[in-house]
Amino acid sequence: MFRVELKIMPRKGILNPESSTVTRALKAMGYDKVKGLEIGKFMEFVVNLDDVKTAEAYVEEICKRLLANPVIEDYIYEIFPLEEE
Amino acid sequence: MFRVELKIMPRKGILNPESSTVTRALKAMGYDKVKGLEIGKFMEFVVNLDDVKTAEAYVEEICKRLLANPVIEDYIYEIFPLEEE
Amino acid sequence: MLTAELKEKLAANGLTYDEYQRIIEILGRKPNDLELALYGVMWSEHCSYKHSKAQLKTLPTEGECVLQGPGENAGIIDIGGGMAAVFKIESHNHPSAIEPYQGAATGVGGIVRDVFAMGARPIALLDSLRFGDLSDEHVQYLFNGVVAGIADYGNSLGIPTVGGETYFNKSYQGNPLVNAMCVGVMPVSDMVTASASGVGNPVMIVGAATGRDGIKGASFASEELGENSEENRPSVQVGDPFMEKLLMEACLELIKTGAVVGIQDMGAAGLTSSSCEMASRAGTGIELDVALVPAREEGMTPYDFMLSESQERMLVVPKKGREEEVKAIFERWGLNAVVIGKVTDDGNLTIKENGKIVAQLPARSLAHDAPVYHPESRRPAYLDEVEKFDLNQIPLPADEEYNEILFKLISSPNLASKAWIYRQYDHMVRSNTVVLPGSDAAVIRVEGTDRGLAISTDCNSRYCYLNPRRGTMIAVAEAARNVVCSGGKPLAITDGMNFGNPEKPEIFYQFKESIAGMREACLALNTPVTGGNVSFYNECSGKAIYPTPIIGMVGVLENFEDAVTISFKDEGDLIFLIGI
Amino acid sequence: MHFGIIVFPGSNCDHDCKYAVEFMGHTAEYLWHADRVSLDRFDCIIIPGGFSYGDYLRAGAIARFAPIMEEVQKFARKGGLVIGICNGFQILLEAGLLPGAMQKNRSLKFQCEYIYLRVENADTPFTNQMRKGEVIQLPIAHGEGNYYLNPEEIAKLEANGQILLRYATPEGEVTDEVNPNGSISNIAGIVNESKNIFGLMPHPERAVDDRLGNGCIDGRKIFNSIIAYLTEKGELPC
Ligand SMILES: Nc1ncnc2c1ncn2[C@@H]1O[C@H](COP(=O)(O)OP(=O)(O)O)[C@@H](O)[C@H]1O
Repeated sequence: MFRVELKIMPRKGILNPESSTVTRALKAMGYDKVKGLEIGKFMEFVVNLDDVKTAEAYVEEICKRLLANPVIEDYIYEIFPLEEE
Repeated sequence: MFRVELKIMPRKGILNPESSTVTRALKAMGYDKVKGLEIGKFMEFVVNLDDVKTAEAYVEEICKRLLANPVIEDYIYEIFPLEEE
Repeated sequence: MLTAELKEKLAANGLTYDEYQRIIEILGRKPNDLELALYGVMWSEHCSYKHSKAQLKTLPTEGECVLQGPGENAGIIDIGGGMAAVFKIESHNHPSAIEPYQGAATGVGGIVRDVFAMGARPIALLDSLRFGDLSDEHVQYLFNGVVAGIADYGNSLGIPTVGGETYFNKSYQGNPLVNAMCVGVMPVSDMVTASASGVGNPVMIVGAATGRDGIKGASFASEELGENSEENRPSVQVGDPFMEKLLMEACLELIKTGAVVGIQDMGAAGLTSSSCEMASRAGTGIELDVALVPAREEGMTPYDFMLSESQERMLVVPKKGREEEVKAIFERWGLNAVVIGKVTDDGNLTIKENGKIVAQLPARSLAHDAPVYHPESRRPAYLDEVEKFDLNQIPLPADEEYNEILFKLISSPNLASKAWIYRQYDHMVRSNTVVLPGSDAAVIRVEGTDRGLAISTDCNSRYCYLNPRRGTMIAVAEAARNVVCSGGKPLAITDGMNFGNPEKPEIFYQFKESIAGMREACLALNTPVTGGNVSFYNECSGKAIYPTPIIGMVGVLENFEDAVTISFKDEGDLIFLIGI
Repeated sequence: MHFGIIVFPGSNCDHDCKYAVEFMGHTAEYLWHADRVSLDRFDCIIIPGGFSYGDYLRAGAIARFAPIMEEVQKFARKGGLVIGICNGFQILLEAGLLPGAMQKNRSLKFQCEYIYLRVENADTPFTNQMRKGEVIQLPIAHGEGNYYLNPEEIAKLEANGQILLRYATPEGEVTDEVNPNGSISNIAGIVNESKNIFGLMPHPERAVDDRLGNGCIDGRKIFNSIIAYLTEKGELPC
């Protein structure tokens, strides 16, 4: 079993209206020390597989097929072995 | 200057519609090895402050006031010093 | 001489050697790289209509009600009571094939800008969709994404999406069609056009900052989709409906002040097409400095600025001296409004970077003097095959089979209820929707009057495949029937022509025949064509879609309370079958 | 009666609210989010639906910081009537003027349709022209109407009669099948403890003119309640 932490962020150069709107809102509230805000998604889950290689391929596949949209998003993940209880 | 990585996750025990829908979708596609999927937000930004204590207080404040909604979300962040160029 | 280097350059810009020669003739010199790129996009099929122009000219575009025919951002008709309706349909097929959500969303954004650029408040959206076989996983992905993209963009703008149509057929498997139609209304006196008249008037860019989004999207739209289209895509345009809502409100407010001479949305080929078209229409020139354009990214070149397809931007030519008024309105809505140049009398599009000229071309040659082609047309062989088909050869089902057949029919996605789609669209916002989706034509009240508009989009592309001319006539007739059945008097149409590669004689035959059918039907029904859109190269791995000429028709009801819905009303009511 | 309707960047039912108020024979005026003006001259404030700030981050999260919201708080503290519809409800939640939070619909899709609601408390300024247990029909149009509040606080709301509307069948049964968005306990509308701030997801302003849509006019009952309450009180709230 492995625990996976997955970050999905908008690709560099692609418009991220959420980030720019939140940045403007922060500024309007007086928080002008925040720069370069990027907003994306974070996912955590467990994959029930025994072997790290297989787990990696599995995660890669579900990222590509469902979780991330490679046309406009980049993703990066870390895989941690999990003690069986 | 500090770089901040902020994770905003649905609170434990609260049914998160995104997490459950994506879990179902994965299962329907035959990916039944994924367990306990939780979907939240990831934010990255720089705070232009000199002192780590001040930066922490600053991040804490914008999380509380705007970035997270404590009724349904928990947040956790890491602060990394950033080399000035 | 066609050196290898030149050949590569021309290919990269989608230009032929003949077209290159013609450019040299126009300029009296060789174009530099930027200039060549500008011709490349402006003379692309998507911007120039070089393969369709001659045919489109044969359509009836005049009539009692027509206030503005083809050639502007959108067509305008008189709907009585001092009011005008502005409407147009536009395709976003290629972007939607690559990124369904953003492709469809930005398609809605573009057509909405076209309508409010004429001074009208958009009051209704319709979407005409075509996908492959719905049991296919990728088709489901496209379908879900497209509907969600239209929903999120239209809903956020607060414009009701009140109708449309949806068909599934294998011919659209790798090449879905996403056509969006927008209708707006305004007092006739509020009309503005997209021309840059008045030498010395400032030229302003308003709305979003410019990034490297969708650079060369226009040329991309003029290519067939292939196996590796996903790799070759230009950086995808992402829509920001929030920005567009603000832009719409600010532009409508601005137009009311009377400070505007001309305004145009930045769609395909962005700053290039808007500036040269506005100048060309007015017979003037425009001079602008790209260094003044608000940029979203660092290090952008004049090429990037001129070809960017960043969304939610408009080019505005206000009266000289009223720049501050423009800025004040946009500032209140939190938007950019920046003077980037001025109207000149030399007929040129002059592009500067920090004061230094980097390109200078006759505006008219870019916008309106692209080559016109008369492609070869040949009757496709398949037509002989399908025409041999004899309906009488189909055996009648046995008595006990009828139920099963009925179930099969009503469970087909083409006949099933489309509520799953339109439930995702806010079809009531603005409190004018008289007839909700799910009926024949949608009916929208023209606020402040008793009038209503009945609007429908229609096309049965299977008919058009079997007989392009007759199929298109049927599409016009179906739209008219839907409008009439809802209580409206058909007034005019906009057309969304979706076809394969026009350089193939069989495809061009379909196109030509379809136009001929539309002409005939529109003349017969007295519903002139006020504008439209042509989308060619809808092919995937060499196979073309069914010819799909979508008809968007607008009709008027003197009193919106006379609108009729499709449901049976009361027990005991008589049922008639009329027609032949 | 004179209604104030707040306009945020991205509001889009401001227009519908004005139309409904005027249709009901009263007057309304738009109020710009960035202005800090006293609301004392209004009888009721409407926070309309739409997509303020594009619904970016969370629906209503950014709008709550608008300068006019301080005035809304002052107005409400003095007992003034405030009604937040759809995005307006979301803003009231984010501002802490009402308890709880909104999540995305469990379908993860925007939903626009007519639904039925059961009136849970008819003894408030917003529901006094209806009967407890009465079923009314209104349209919804939202993507984030999945209301959440922890069970203890839900119990408190219930005990205080703060739950005004629940999604129900046409017969008035509260079932999961007719819950359009996954809202906890089928909640569609709630009031604050002093019962002068009302938030609801359905759109009463889209159901006043019988010539539109399916002809439903149950939205009038909510406006009539507000008007009856204000008339009876016989004085301006402040
Ligand atoms: N993509 C769509 N968007 C909005 N409404 C749609 C869409 N597709 C279908 N509809 C609506 O569903 C109803 C039935 O559509 P359809 O089955 O295509 O109609 P028709 O009976 O004209 O063949 C119509 O009222 C139409 O407006």
